[in-house]
Amino acid sequence: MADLILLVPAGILIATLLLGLAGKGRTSLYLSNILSAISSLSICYVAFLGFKKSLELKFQIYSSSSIVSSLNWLILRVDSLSAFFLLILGVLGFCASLYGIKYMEHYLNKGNVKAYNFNYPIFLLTMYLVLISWDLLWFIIFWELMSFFSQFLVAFERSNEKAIKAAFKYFYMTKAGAEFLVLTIVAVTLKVTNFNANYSEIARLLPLYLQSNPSTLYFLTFALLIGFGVKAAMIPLHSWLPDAHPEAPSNVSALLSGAMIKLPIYMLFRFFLTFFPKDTSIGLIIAFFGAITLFFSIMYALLQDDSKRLLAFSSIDNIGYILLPFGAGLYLIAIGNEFLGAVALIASLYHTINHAFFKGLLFLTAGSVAYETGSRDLNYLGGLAKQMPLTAFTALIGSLSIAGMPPLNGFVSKWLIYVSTLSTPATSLFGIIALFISAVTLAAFVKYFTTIFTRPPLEEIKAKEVPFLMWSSQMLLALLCILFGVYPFLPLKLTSSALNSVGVQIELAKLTIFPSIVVPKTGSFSPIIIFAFLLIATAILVLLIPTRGKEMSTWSCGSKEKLNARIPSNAYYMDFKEEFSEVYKLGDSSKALMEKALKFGRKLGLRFEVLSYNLDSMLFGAMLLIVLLVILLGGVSL
Amino acid sequence: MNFLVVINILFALIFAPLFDGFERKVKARLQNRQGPSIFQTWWDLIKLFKRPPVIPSDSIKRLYILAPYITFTAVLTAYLIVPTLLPQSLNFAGDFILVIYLISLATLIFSLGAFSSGNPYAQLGSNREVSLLMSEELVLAFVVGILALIGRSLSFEILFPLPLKVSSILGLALLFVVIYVSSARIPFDIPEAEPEIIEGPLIEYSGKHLALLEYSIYLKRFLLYSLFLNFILPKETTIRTGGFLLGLIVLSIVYSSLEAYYGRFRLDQAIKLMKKLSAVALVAWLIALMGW
Amino acid sequence: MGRLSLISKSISIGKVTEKYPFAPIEVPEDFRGKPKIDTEKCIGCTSCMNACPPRALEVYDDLERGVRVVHLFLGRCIFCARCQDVCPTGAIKLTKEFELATLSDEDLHQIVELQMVRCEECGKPFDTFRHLLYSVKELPPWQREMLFLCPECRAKKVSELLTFAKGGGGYV
Amino acid sequence: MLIEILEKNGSKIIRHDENIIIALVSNKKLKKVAKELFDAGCYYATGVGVDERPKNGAFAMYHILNCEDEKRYVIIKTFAEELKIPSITPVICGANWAEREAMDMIGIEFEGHPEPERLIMPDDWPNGVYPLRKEFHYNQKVPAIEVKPKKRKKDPKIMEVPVGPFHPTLHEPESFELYIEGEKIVGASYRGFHVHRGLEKLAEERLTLNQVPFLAERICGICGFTHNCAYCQAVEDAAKIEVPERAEYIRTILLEVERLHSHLLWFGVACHLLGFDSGFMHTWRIREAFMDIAELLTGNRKTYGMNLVGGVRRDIDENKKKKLLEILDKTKKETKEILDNVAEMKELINRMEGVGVLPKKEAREIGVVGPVARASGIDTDIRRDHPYAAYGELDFKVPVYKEGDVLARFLVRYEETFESFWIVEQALDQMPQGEILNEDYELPEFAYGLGYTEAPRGEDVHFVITEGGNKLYRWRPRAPTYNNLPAVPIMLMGEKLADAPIIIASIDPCFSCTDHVAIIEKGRVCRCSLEEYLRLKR
Repeated sequence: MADLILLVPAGILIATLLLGLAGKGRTSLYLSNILSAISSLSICYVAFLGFKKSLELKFQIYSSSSIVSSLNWLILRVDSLSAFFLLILGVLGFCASLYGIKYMEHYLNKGNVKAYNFNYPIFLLTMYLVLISWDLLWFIIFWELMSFFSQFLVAFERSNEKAIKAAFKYFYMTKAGAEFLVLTIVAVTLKVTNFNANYSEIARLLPLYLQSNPSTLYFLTFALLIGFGVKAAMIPLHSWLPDAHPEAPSNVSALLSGAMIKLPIYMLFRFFLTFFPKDTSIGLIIAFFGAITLFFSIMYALLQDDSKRLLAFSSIDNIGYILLPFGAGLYLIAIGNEFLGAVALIASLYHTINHAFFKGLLFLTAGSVAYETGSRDLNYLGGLAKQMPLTAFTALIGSLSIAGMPPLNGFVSKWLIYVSTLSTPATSLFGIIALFISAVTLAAFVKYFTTIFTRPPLEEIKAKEVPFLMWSSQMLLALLCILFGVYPFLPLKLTSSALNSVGVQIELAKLTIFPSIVVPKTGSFSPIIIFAFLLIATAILVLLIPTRGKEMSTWSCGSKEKLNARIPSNAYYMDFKEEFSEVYKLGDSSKALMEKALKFGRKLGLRFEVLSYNLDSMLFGAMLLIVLLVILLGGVSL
Repeated sequence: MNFLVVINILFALIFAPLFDGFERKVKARLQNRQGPSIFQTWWDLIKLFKRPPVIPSDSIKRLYILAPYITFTAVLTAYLIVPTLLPQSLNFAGDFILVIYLISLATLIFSLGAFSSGNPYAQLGSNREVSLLMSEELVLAFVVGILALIGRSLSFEILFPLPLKVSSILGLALLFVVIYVSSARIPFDIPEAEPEIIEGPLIEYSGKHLALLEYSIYLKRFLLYSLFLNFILPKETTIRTGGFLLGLIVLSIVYSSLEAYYGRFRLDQAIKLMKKLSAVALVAWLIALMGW
Repeated sequence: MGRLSLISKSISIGKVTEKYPFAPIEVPEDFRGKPKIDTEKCIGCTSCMNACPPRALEVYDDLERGVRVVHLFLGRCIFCARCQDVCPTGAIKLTKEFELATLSDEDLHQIVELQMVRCEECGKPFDTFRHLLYSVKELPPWQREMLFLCPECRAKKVSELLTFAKGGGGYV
Repeated sequence: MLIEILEKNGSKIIRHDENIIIALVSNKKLKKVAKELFDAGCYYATGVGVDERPKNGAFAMYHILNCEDEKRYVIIKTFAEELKIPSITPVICGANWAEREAMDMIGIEFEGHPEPERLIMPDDWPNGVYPLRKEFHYNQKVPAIEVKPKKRKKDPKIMEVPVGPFHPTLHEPESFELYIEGEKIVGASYRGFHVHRGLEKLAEERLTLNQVPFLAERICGICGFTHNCAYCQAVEDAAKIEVPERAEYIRTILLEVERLHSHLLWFGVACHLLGFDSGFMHTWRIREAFMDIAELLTGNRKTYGMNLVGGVRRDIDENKKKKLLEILDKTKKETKEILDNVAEMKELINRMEGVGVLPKKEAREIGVVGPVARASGIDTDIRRDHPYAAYGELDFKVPVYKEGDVLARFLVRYEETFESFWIVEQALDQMPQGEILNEDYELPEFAYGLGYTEAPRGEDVHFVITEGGNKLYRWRPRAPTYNNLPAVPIMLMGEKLADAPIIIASIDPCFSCTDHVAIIEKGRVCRCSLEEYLRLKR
C-alpha cells in the first residue's frame, strides 16, 4: 500500500489547519509553517515516487445513481505529469513555508495571523488535491476551493483597502473563469462520457468524439482558454493578478505566482495533449495568446514602481513564455514534426519549473526587502546590497535567470523555445517576439535589481540581513536556479517523462548528447562547457589581474554638495517607453473599455437585485437562464 | 573536441586591439590628422593594466569589482562558438542564440557594474545602454528569425555560409546595421556619449578595470566582425583565411569611416530608427518566409 | 550628400597636422617668443620693470655685493614685448624660441648682474655704472660733477650749493 | 526721449553727448526711472558698484543701460544712503546679477531684491569683507568661515545631476545642477564664479594705465582682443584721446579676425558636442589659418599684445596685407564648403532644430546680447548701432532669426562668419596711411569712460573711472556671457539631458570672461598642491 503515501501530505496539512484554527500567536504560526514545510517535503517525496510509477488511490464516498453519481468515487492518482507539478509545488511550498516562519512574524501585531494559519495549509492542500485528483468533477471542486481560500490570503492585510479590493477582484474573476470550466466539464460528462469524469475514461472517449465534431472542439477550446486563462492570467484575462499578487504576504505571492498559476498550465497539458485531438489552429491560437501575453505584460512591467507589482507583471510575462511553446508544440506535433514539437513542449514545462524557482525566489527577495525596510516602493528603496548582501546575491541570481542569461536555468528554457520555434515558418514570428521580449525582460529586471539593491538610497535606510531561515530558503531556490541551468539534463529527464505520461514520446538520447543539448540540425548548447569556461576564465583573470585599489569618494563633477544622484525608478527607460507609447495607449484604451463594461455590469447587477425582490420575476429569470443553458448545451451537441 | 579554438581566441585577443588601432588610424586620416600608431591601443591597454584601480565609496564593491572580469569573460566565451581565423570552433558549445545572449550578458553585467558605482552619470549611461540594447534586440530578433528561416537552423554549422538569396542579403544588411549599433559607435554611442554624460557607464572605472572593459569592447567588436564575415565566407580554408583577413580590414574601414562622419543621435532618435528598421526587418522576414 | 563630399574633401586634403615634436615648426619673422636679455647692452635702468604688466621682470639691488640684479622669470612672462618697446638700449629682445617646457625651474630664470657704483660721499651703491654712463649724455654739464653721488647725497649737495649761492651771491 | 525721462524725474545730468548720457538719480526715483527707461526700449547692459568714499564719502551704483532705439547708452548713478539702494531687479530682471555682484564686492544692500544671495564670492568667504572696497588690498588674505551644508528636500522622482564644476562639456569650472525626470530637464540652477580672478582689483591697485590692456585681453582666451579694445576705447572716451585712423582700421581687422576664429571654434565645438568629430577637425583646420593670421599680424597665435591706449603697436605693411588677402581668399571658400556640407547632415540639424528655444520677450528682459539675441529676433549689433573703430565706414549686414533655437544661433553665426570675411576685405582695402599710435595724452582726474565692442559672443562693455596720473580708479569689464548665461536655464527647461551640452554651448559661453581666482601671490607663481590651493583660496 505504498500508494497510501498520497494521503500523507494531505493528512499533515489537515492537521496543520486544525492546529492553526485552534492555536494563537507566535507558536502556532511557527507550528503551522513548519508543518507546512514538512508536508511540502512529503509532497516532494510523492512526486519522486510518482516519477517512478503511477500511484493511485480510490475511495468510494457513497453510492448514488443520480446526476452526481460520478462523485461516488474519489480517485487520486499521480502520474509523471502531475508528479512534475507536484515537484514544483513541493519545492516551492517548502521554501515558502520555511521562509514564512520568520517572515510572518512581522504580521503578528498587524494582521490576523489566525487567518493565515488556517488558510495557508488549506491553500497548499487544495493545490495538492487539484494536482492529484483524477476526476474532472472532483478537480473542479478542489479548484473552486483553492480559489476561495487563497482569496483570504490575498486579503490578508485587511486593514488595507487595496488588499480587500484585490482579493475581491481576484475572486470574482477566477470564479467567472471557473464557470466556463464547469460548463466544459458538464458538457463533456453529459454528452460524451456518460456522467463519468474519470480522466482515463475521458482520454479514451473524448478525442474520438471531438474528431468527428470539430465545432465542439473549438467551443471547448474557447471555454478552456477562458477558464484556465483567467487563472493563469493570460493577457486579456490577467487583470486580477497584478493587483492580487503584491497584496498577499510574500511567501504566499511566491506560491501564487510560482505554483498556483501553473495549475491551469497543468490542466492545459492534460486537456490538449490527452483529451483533445491535435489540431494545428488550436496550437497557433494558444501560441498567439502566449505571444500577446508576454509582449504586453513585460511592457507594463517596465512601468511599475512597486517591486512586487513588477514581479507580478513579469509572472504574466512568463505565463506567455509557457503558453507560447506549448501552443507551438501542439502545432508542431499536429503538422507532424513530432521531435521539434516535443522540444517545444519540453521548453514549456522546463520554463514552468524555472519560473516557479526564480519567480518564487524573486518574490521572497522582495518580501525580505519589505520585511527589513517596510517598503515596496522602488522610488524609495536603494543601496540595500550593502546591508543585505545575501538577499542581493540571490536577487541577482533570480534576475539573471529570469532575464535568461547563460548559464542559468532561464536561458536553457528560453533557448529551447527559440530553437523549437524560430526555424519553422509558422512559429517563427512568435520566436522573434519572444527573443525581443527577452531583452525587455532583462531590462525590467535590471530595473528591479538596481533600484532596490545598487542605486544609492534617497536617505539612509536602516536595514540588516534577514534571518537565516529567510535567506536560506532564498539561497536554496537560487542554487536550484544555478543547478537547473548548469546541469539541465536532470530537468530534461523529468520533463520528458512528464510528457511521456501524456502521450508525447521523445527520444531523450537524441536531445542530450553529453555535455551538450543538441536539437539535431537546429541548434546546440553545452551548458557545462560555457559555465566552466566562464568560471575558470573569470577565476584566472581575477588571479592574474587582481584588484588592489584605493577607495575614493564617488565623482560628482567636483561639487561637494550631496545631490540626489539616483535615477528614479519611473525614469528607467523613459525614452524607450515613450517610443513604444502605442502599446500603452492600447492598454489604456482597453482598460477604459473594460471599466465601461464593468460599470454597465454593475448597473445590470443593481437592476437584477431590484428584480430579485420580486419573487415572480426572480423565478422567471431563473427559468430563462435554465432554458438558455439547455439551448446552449443542446447546441454543443449539434 | 577541437583545440584549434585556442588559436582563434589567441588571435582575437591579440588582434582585436590592433584593429582598433587601425580604425583610429583610418579615422585620423579621414579627419586630416596624423593619428596615433596602430599599436597605440595596445600601449593604452598595457598602461591601464599597470595602473591600480580606484573604487568609488558609494559603490556596491563586490559587484562593481567583479563586473569588468565577468564582462570580459562573457565576450571571450562567445569565441568558443564563433570562429575567427580558423573555421574550427567548438560547434557543440552553442549556436546563434547563445552568442546573442553572451553578448547581452556582457552588456548586462557591464551596466550592472556601472549601476552599482553610485555615480549619476553611470546610472544614466547604463539606463541608456539597456534601453538601446532593448531596441537593438528588436531588429536583431528579426535578423535571427530571417537567418534561421533561410537555413532552417540556428546552428552555425549550417548557417555558415548563407546561400545567395534576396532574404539572406537583406538579413545580412540588417545584421550589418545591428552590429554597427551594438559596437557602440557614433551615432549609437549614446550610452558613452563623452560630452553629454562623460563616458557614462565607464565613468568610475579606472586602471585595470577600465582596461578590461575597453578590451572587452574591442573583443566584442571583433567578435561581431567575425560573425558577420562567417556568414559570407566559403568554407574552404585557404580562401576563407585570406577572405577573412581582407574582410576584417574592409569592415574596419567601412565602420570607422561611418563613425567618423556621423553625428550622435539622441536616444529617442536612435530608438525611433530601430523601430523603423524593424519594419524593414518585418518585410525582409516576410520575404524569407516566402523562401526567396 | 554633405557627408560624402566632406569625406572626399578630407581625403583630397590629406594630413594637415604636423609631426610636431619630431619635426620643427616655422614661426613668422616678428614672432614674440622667449625674451632674452643681452648682458652686454643692459644698463639696469628699470624701465622694463616698470612696463612689465605681470612683473616677470624685476630689478633689485643687492647692496652687500654691490650689484644690481635684473631678474627675468619666464614663468610669469606673457610675451607682450612691452619690455622690448621701452628698452632704451635694445638690450631685451623677444626671440623666436617658444619651447619653454623644462624639468628644472632654473631654466626659467635669467639673471643679469650689473656692477654698481658706490656713492662718493656715503659709499653706498646706488646705480649701475652703465646706466650712469648712458645718462651722462643727457645731463647738463653742471650736474655731471654730481654723477657719482647717490640721490640723497646729490639732493644734499644741491641744497648746499643753493645755500651757498644764496649766501654767497648778492644778499650778503 | 531718454533725456526727457531723466529730466522729468529730476535727475542731474552729468554728461550728455551723442553716445552716452550719465545722470545722477535720487534713490526714491530710481525704480521709476529704471522702469520708464526699460519701457522706452533700453535693456540692461551692466551695473557697477563703486566705492567712492575717498571722493564723495559714499558708495555709488551705476546702472548702464543700452537704448537700441536712440542708439545711446544711459548710465544712471545713485548714491547709497547708509549702504542701501532700492533694487531695480523687480523692474528689469537683467539687473539681478549685477546687483548681487555689487552686494558681494562692495557691500551695498539692495532693498527689494528677490534673491539676495551670494553670487560671486565663495560660500566660505567671511561676511562683512568686501574685496572691491578701497581698504581691501589685492594680496590680502582672509580666513575662511565654516559653511553648513544646506538641507534640501529630496524628491524621489527627480534626479539631480551635477554638470560641473568639472565637466568635459564646459571645459571651464562652472556648475549647473540639472533636475531631470527620465531624461527630461525640469529645472536647472546655476552656480558660477568659481574662478574669480580679481582682475578689477589688480587693475585699480597695482597696474598702470598701459599695463591694463594686457590684463584685459587675458580676460578671455578667445576674444581677448575685443576686451582689450573695449578697455582702450573706454579710456580713450574718458580722456578724449584721438586715435589715428589707421589704428582704427587695424583694430577693426583684428576684431573681425578674432570673430572669424571664434565662430569657427564654436562650429567645431558644436560639431564635437553633437558627436561629429570630423566636423570639429575640419573647422579647426580652417581656424588654424586665422591663428596664422594672428601670428603674422601680432607675433602671437592669439590676437594678444596689439592694443594700447591711443592706438595699436604693430602696423600692417604691404607684404603682410598681401599674405592676409591670400589666406582670406582660400579660407573663405573652404569655410563655405565645409559649413554648407555640415548643414546638410540631417542628424545634426535634427538635434539643433527646435531645441533650447529662447523667446524674444524673455530674451529682452534678461538682456541677452549678440548672436543669442539675434537668434531670438532682436535686431541688435553694437558695430552697427554704436559704431566704433572703423565700423562706421564699412558695410555689413546683421543677420536676425526669429526661431530662437540652437539652429538659429548656428545660422546667425554662419552668416556672420561670411560678413566678417567681407569686413576684413573692405578694411584692408580702405585702410588709410598714417600714424598708428597716439601717445600724446593726459589722463584727467575722475572722468567716466565707456567702451563697448561687439565681441563674437555679443556686446562687451567696459566702464572706466580714471584716477589721473597713469592709474585707474575703477575698471569694470562686462563680458557678453555675463548677460547670456541667465538665459540658459530658460533654454534648458523641458529639453532632454542629451541636449544640455549643445544648449549650454549654443550661447558660446565663455566662463573665464564672466568670472574674474587665479591666485596671485606676490613674488611667486602658484604651482601648488591641492591643499595649498585650498588654503590660498581662502
